Amino acid sequence: MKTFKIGGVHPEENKLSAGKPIEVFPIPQKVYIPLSQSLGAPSKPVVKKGDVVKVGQMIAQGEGFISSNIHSSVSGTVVKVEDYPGAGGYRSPAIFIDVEGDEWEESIDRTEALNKECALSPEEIVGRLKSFGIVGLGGATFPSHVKLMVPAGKKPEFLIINGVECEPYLTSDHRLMMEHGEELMVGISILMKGLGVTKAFIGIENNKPDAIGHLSKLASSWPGIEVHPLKVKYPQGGEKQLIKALVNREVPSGKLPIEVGCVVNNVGTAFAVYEAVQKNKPLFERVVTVTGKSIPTPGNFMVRIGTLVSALLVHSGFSAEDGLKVIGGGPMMGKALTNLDVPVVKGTSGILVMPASESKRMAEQSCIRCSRCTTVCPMGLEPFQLATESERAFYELAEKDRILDCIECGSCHYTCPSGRHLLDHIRVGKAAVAKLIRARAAK
Amino acid sequence: MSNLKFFTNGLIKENPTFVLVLGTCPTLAVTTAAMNGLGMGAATTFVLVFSNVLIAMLKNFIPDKVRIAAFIVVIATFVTIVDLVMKAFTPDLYKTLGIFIPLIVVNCIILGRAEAFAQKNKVFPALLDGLGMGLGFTLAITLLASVRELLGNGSVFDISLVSENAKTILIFILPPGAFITYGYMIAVVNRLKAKYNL
Amino acid sequence: MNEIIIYSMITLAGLGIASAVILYFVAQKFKVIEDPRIDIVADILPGANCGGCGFAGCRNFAEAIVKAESLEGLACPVGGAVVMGNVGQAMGLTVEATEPKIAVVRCNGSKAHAPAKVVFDSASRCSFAHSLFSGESGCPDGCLGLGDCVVSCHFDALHIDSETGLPVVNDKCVACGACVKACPRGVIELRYKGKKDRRVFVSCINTEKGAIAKKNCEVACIGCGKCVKVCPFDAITLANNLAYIDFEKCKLCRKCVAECPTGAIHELNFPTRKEPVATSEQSDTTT
Amino acid sequence: MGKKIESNLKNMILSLALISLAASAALGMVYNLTKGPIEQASKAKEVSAITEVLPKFDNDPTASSKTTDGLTLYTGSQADQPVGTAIKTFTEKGFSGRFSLMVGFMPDGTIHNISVLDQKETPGLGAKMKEDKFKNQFVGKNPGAFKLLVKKDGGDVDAITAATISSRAYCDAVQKAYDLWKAQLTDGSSNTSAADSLKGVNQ
Amino acid sequence: MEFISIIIIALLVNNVVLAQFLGICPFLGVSNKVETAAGMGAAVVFVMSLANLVTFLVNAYILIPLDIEFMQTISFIFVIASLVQVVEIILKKTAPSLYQALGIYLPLITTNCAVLGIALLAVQKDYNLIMSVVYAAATAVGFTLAMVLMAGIREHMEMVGYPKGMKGFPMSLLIAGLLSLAFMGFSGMVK
Amino acid sequence: MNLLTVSGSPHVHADQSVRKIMFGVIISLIPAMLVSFYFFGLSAIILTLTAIVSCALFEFLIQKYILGNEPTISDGSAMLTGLLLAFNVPSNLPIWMMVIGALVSIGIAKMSFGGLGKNPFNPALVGRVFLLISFPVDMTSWPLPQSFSTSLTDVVTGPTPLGIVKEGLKKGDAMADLMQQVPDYVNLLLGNMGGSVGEVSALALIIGGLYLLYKRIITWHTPIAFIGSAFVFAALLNLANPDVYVNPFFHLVTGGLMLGALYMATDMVTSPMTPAGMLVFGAGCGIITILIRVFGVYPEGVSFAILIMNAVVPLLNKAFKPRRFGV
Repeated sequence: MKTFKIGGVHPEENKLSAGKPIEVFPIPQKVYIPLSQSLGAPSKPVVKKGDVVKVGQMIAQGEGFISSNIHSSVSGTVVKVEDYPGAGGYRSPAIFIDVEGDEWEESIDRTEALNKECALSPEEIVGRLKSFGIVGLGGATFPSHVKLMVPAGKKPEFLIINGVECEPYLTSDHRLMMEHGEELMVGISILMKGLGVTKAFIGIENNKPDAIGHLSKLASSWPGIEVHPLKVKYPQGGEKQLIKALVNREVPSGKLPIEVGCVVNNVGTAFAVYEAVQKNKPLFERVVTVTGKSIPTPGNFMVRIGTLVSALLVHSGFSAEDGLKVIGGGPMMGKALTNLDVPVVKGTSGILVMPASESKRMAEQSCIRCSRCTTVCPMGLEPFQLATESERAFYELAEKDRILDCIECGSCHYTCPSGRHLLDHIRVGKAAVAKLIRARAAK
Repeated sequence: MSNLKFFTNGLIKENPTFVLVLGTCPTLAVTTAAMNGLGMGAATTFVLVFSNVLIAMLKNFIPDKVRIAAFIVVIATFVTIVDLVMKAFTPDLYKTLGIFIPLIVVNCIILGRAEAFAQKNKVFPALLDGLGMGLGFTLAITLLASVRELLGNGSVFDISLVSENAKTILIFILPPGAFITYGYMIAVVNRLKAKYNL
Repeated sequence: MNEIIIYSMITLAGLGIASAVILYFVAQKFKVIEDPRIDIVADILPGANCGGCGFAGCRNFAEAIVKAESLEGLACPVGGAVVMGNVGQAMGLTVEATEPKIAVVRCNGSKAHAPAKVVFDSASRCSFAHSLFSGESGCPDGCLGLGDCVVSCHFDALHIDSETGLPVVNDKCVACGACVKACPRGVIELRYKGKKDRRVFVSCINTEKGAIAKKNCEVACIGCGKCVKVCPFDAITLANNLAYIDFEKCKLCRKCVAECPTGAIHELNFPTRKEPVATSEQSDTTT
Repeated sequence: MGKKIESNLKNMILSLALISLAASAALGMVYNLTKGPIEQASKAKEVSAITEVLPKFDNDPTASSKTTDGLTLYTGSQADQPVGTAIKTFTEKGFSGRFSLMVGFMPDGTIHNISVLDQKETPGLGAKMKEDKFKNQFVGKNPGAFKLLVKKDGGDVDAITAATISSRAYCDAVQKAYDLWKAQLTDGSSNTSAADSLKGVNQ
Repeated sequence: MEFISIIIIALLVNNVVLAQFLGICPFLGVSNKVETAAGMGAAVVFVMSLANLVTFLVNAYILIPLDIEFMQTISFIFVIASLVQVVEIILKKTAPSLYQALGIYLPLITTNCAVLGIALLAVQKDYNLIMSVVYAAATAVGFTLAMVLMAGIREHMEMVGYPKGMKGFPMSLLIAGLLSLAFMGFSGMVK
Repeated sequence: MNLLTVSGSPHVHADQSVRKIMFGVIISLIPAMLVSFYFFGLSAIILTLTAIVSCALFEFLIQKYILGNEPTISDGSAMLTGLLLAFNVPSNLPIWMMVIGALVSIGIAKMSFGGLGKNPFNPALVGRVFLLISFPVDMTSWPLPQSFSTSLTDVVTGPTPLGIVKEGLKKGDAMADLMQQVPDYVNLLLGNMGGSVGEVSALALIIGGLYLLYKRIITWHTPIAFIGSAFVFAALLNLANPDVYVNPFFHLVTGGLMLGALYMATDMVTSPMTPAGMLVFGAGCGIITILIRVFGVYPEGVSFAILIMNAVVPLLNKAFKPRRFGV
C-alpha cells in the first residue's frame, strides 16, 4: 500500500464521530466574523455599523494577492467592527452581526440537485473562487484561487485531493466524502479544468474503507480521477508527504508542490469549489467535528462561520472542568484555545476537548539520544538537535540544519520518551531563524 | 606589588598547574610517584629561576624580533645543564623522568614567564617570580603525584602505606589515571577558589 | 678550552647566525602587509603561544582582538588581567562614561494583580508563549514571567520572583541591553538609574482600551491621562491608551504617582511619604 | 624599562650569535665537568648490578667485557679464579617493549642471581618481576634442566599473575643469556664435550 | 613490516597524546572544534615530518661527527623554532589559503613539545632517516586522530551541556582520560 | 473558576517514557541473568545486587549532594548500568571492587558529564575497563560454571575459551587440540563456560535481544553490523590461515560479543543517531573487537572496541545525517 517513506507515527486514531452524519448546526443569535481568516493580509470590511446583510453577502474584501473575500454567514444587522479575541487571546478586528431570520442572497442555488456540467473557462473558475472567498479548508487556509494560478514556467501535471484526514479524532472530511461524494467529484473536475490537468488522485487512508469504496465507485465514471488507499500514517495529510505517497515525487526543500507538477487540495475545498461554481454559494459555512473523550455526544456539524465555539460545545453536552484543554483542530497540530468564546472560522476543522489525563504533558527529562525523533521526522530532520540549537540560541547552526524545513507536525514531541517539548523549541528557533534571514536580506 | 606578592602569585593565585594549566605534559607524564614529581619540579624550578634572572638581566640587549629565539637559547642552555647534572648525579631519577627533562625547554611556564614577567621586570622580582612559579609547579605536581602514587601504588614517596598484599587501583599510575586525577583536581581547586574567593 | 667547547660554540653560533640570516631575509622577501595594530597587540601579549586563550597562538589571538569590538570573552591566561588591561588601552576599548542606566521591568501584572485565566503547559520560553497566546493572565502585552530575560543575562542581574512571577533586577545590572532584546514583548526598558537609585516610571505597556486592560490586570495603565495633566515638566505623553514618562525630562517629583488611579506609575527608593500612596508592592526593587 | 636595542639585521645576528656563543661555551664546560661523573655513574650502576648477581669477586669485570648481539658478558674472578659470568641481556618481548636484565651464572651454568636493569613494564603487574618472589624461582637453577618457559607454555616457571607476557619476556631474556653463556663455553675453549653433555641434559 | 609496526605503534598503541603525554597543551587548547582540530593536526603532520628530517640531518652530520650529542636539545629546538617560522612566513606569502587553513596553527607548534619530543625519541631509537620521518608522520597522524576525536566529543558536550564544576579543563581532561582508557585496548598490539 | 490548559501542539503523546525503555532493557536481561545465577550461583546474585544498589545509591548521592539536582534514580538508568556492569565482571570479584566499579561508572562516566543522556562513553563499560586495568588479576580469574552453587569461596577458576585459544596459540599448540579443550558449541551457546557473569550464554542474550527488537527499543543496525563485521573479519583471517586464526563462529559465541553487540553497543546515549551511522559504528566495533582479540594482549576486546567507537560517535553523527526530505 502506498505511503510516504521518511518517518511518520501512528497515534491512536480515536475517530469517535466517524459514524455521525453531518448535522446542520442551528443558526446562533450573534456571530463574530474575524477579518483575518486566510493566509495573507486581513480583508478590508465593506460594511459598516447598522448595515443590514444577507446570508452570502460579501462583507469584507481581500486586498492583496494572497488574500480572500469574506461573506456574511447570517442575515441581520452589523453591530460594529471591532477587535475581538481569537484563539490565542490576541485581539484582531472582526465584524459583529446580530442575527435576524435566515435570508439568503437570491443568486445562491439552495436546491439539492446535483449540477455536473460546468461551462466556465479556467479563468472564470479562478475568478469565481476568488470572489467567493474559497480557501484551503485543510487548516492552512491558503486562498484557493492562488493555487490555481500557476506561475509562468511551471506546468501542473496532477491534482492531488487530500482525503487523508490523518489527524486523530477529526472526521469532518470523512463524513463529507461519505455524504457529498458526487459533489466532490464535480468539484474535483472543476479544479482539474481550472488547472488544465487530466489526472487527479484522491488519497484516502486505509482506516476509512467505506469512503474509499464509495469514492472509488463514483470515480469510475469520472475519467482521470483515481482513488488511492493509503497506509495509515501521520502526517500523511501534509502536502509534501501526500505528494510523495501518491506520485513518489519529493518537493524540494523550500519550494512549493508546483515545483514537481502537483497541486494539492483538501476534499473540503473541493466541495466548497463545487458549491461556489455550481451553486453560486460563497464559503460561509463548513463541516466541523466536535469531539473528545470529555464530550458526551461527539458529532459532525455544518456550522456557519462566526458561530462561537462555546455554542458548539454546549450543544454537545460539554461541561467545564479544571484542566481541560479545548483544541481548535486535531490533537497533533491543533491550537489550544485560551477562551471558549472564539468564533468558528474557515480553517476550523474540529473542536476537540481533552481531559487533563489525556493531554497533560509529562515532566521533561534529559534527552537520552534515542533518535526516535529523528526516525519519525517526516522531513528527515534531527529534532533533538534543532531543539537544543534553538534553546541555546545557536540559530546559524539551526539554519544550517534546515530548521525551516520543519512542517511542525509534532511527531517528534509525540514520540519523545523524555517528554521533551521539541516542537515548542523548534518553533522558537524557526521564528528566530526567519528573523535572521530577513535581517540578512535587508542588509 | 610587594616582593612577597611576586612570590606568592605563582603559589596560589596564578598557580601554573591548577590555575593557568600550563606545562601539562610533564604534569601528566611524570606524576606516577611523588618522588618523580618533586624531581621534575626541582628541575623545572631551577631552569625557571635562572632563565628568569638571566633574561631580566639581558632584556635590554636583545632585539625584539629575535627575543623568542634568544629566550629559547637561554632556556635550552639551562635545561641542558640540568640534564647533564641529573644524568651524572641522580641517574635513577634521570632515567624515570626520561625525555621530559629535555622537554622542559618547551614547557609553556618557562617561556611564558620569560615573556610575561622577566623581560619587563628587574632581576630581583624576576627571581622571586621564578621561584614562586617554580614552587607552585613543584607543589602542585608533587601533590598530584602523591595522590596518584597513593591510589595506584599504596605509597607516598615510596613509603608504603598499605599492607604488602593489599590491592591498589593500578589505573591511577597509568595514563588514563593521570588525565582523570588531574581533571578532578582542577575541578576541586576551582571550587575551593570560588568558595574562598582566592 | 678544549675542542668540545670549541665545536659546540661553532655549531651553535653557526646555527644561530644561519637562522637569523635566513629568517631575516625570508621575512623581508615574504613580507605581508597587515593591520599594524595586530603587531602592537601581539607585542603586548606574552608570546608564549601556549594556546591557553583558545586561539592557535598569540598572533592569532591578537588578530581576534583587533577584529573584535569588545574584549568580552577574550582573556590571556598567561598574561592575566594586567596584559588584557594594556591591550584594552592600546586598542582604545575603554568604556565612555555616560549617565548610568539600569534595566527596568515595565509590568506589574503579578500573579495577584493579573490572575491566571488559563494554565500554560509547554516549554517555558517567553518567546514561544508570546507566539502562542496572550499569556496566562490574558494581557497581550504584559510580562509572561518565563524568564527569557533571566537566561539572556550574563551578569546574574535578573531573577524571577516566585511570588509575583515577575523578573527582578538587582544592582549587578550593567545595562547591556541583552534582556531588552530577549523579551519578546518589550517589557524591559533601559532607563536612567537616577539619583540614589530613585526612579519613577509607568509600570505597564498595555495599549488596550482602559476597560479591557483593567479586566485582565488591576494595575494596568488605562490611559486616563491624569498624569499627563499633573506633570509640571511635560515629561509624560499619552499614546495608544498608554502613558509614558520620558526619563530625560522627569524630575522625580512624584506628582503623577499620587494621581494615578490604578497605581500603574511606580516610584522606587524614595523615602516613605506621610500619606500612603496607592502603589502596592514593587516588582522592581533595587537592593 | 631601559632602552632596548633596535631590531636590525646586525643587532639580531650579533645578539643571537653572542648568546649562542655564551650558551654553548657554558654548555661545553658543564659537559666536560659532568662527563666524568656520568661515565662513573653508568659504570657504577653496571658494577653494582654485576656485584648483585655474582658471588664475591675482586677484579674489574667491566674491563674485560665482551659484547655480542647486544648482549654483554662480564667475567668475575676472585684471586684470578673465575667465580662466575654475568651477562647483560635484554628482550624486546616485554609488555611495553624492551627491558634488560643482568644474569649471573656460576661456572657450572647455575643461575646465581638475576637483577633487573631497566624496565617500563606495567607497575603492579609486569614490574613485579623485580620482586624476590618471582626472581627466586630462578636462583640456583641450571637452565639446562630448568625449562625457561612459563608453566602455561609447558615450562617450569610460575608466571606473575596477570602478567604472563612480562614473565615470558623475562624467560626469553634469561634464555638468551644462557645461550650466550653456552656459546661462550664452546668457542671460548676446547671444552666442547661440556657443551655436548649440557645439550644432553637439555633434551 | 617494520614500517607497519612503527606506524601502528605510533598511531594507536603508544599514541603520542594519550599514552606518551606529548603535545598536551595544544591537545587541550585547540580541540574545541573538529575543523580546528583537523587543521592543527594537518599542520603538525607537516611540521613534524619536516622537523624530524632536519633534526636527523643535524644530528647525523653535525653533532655525532663532532661528538657533541649533548647539544641535541638546544640545537633541535633552535632548528625547529626557525623552521616553523620560515614555513609560516613562506606559506603566508605564497599560499594564503593554505596558510589560513594550516598556518595559523604554526606558531603553536614551536612550543608543541611533541615536535621536539619526537625528534629526540627518534634519535634515541636509532632510527634511520626514512624510519625517523615515517615515525614522525605516524605520530603526528596519531596526534591528529586524538585531537579530532577529542574535538568531536567536546563539541558534543558543549551542545548538550554539562555541570558547571567541570567547565573547561576538568571536562577536557576527563574526556582525554576516558579516551586514553579506551586506547589501552590497543596495548601490545604490535611487538 | 475552571482554568483551561494551553500548550503548543501536539497535545497527545505516545505511550513512551525513559523509564519504560530502561525497564524494558532490564526485563530483556532476565534470561541471561537466570542463566548466570544457575551457573555461578549465589556469588553472582550477590554481585549483581551490589552493583545495582551501589549504582543507584551513587547516582542519588551525587545528584542530591554534589550536583544539587532533583534525583532521578526512578528512571531506572542507574540500575541498568549496575546490572550491565555486574554482567561484565567475573562472579567472584570482591564486593569492594564492584563498589569501586559502580562509583566509576556513575561518578566518572555518567554524572561528571551531567547525567543521563550526556555521557559520551558507556558508563558500564568505563567501569568495567577501569576495573580490568586496575585489578587485572581479579578481573581475569573467571570461575568455571557449575550448577547452582551457594558456595562463595571455593570456586574453581580457569580461563575463558577465548583465553584458552589465545594462550594456546601463543604457545604454539595446534588449533585442533585447542578446540578439544574448549566446550562444544552447544555448551558455548548455553553459556556453560568460564566468563563474566552475564556474558556467557549467547542463547539467553539473543532471546533478550529479540525481545528488545520486538519492543523496538533497539534497531537491528548496530547488532547486525557488529556481529556481521566481526564474523566476516574473523572468517577472512580463518580462511587465510585456519591454523592460526580460529573459526569465526567461535568468536561469535564466546566472550562478551553478544552482550556487547546487543546491549552495550546499542546504548542509545552513546551510539549514533542514524541507521547509516549505526552501521558504521557497529562495523567499527566488530573489527576492533577481532583486532584486539587476535593481535592485542587482551583476550577479549569488546569493551575496548565499543569505548573506542563511542569516541567516534560525535563524528559519525556529523557525517551521517538522516536522509532529508526534498534534498
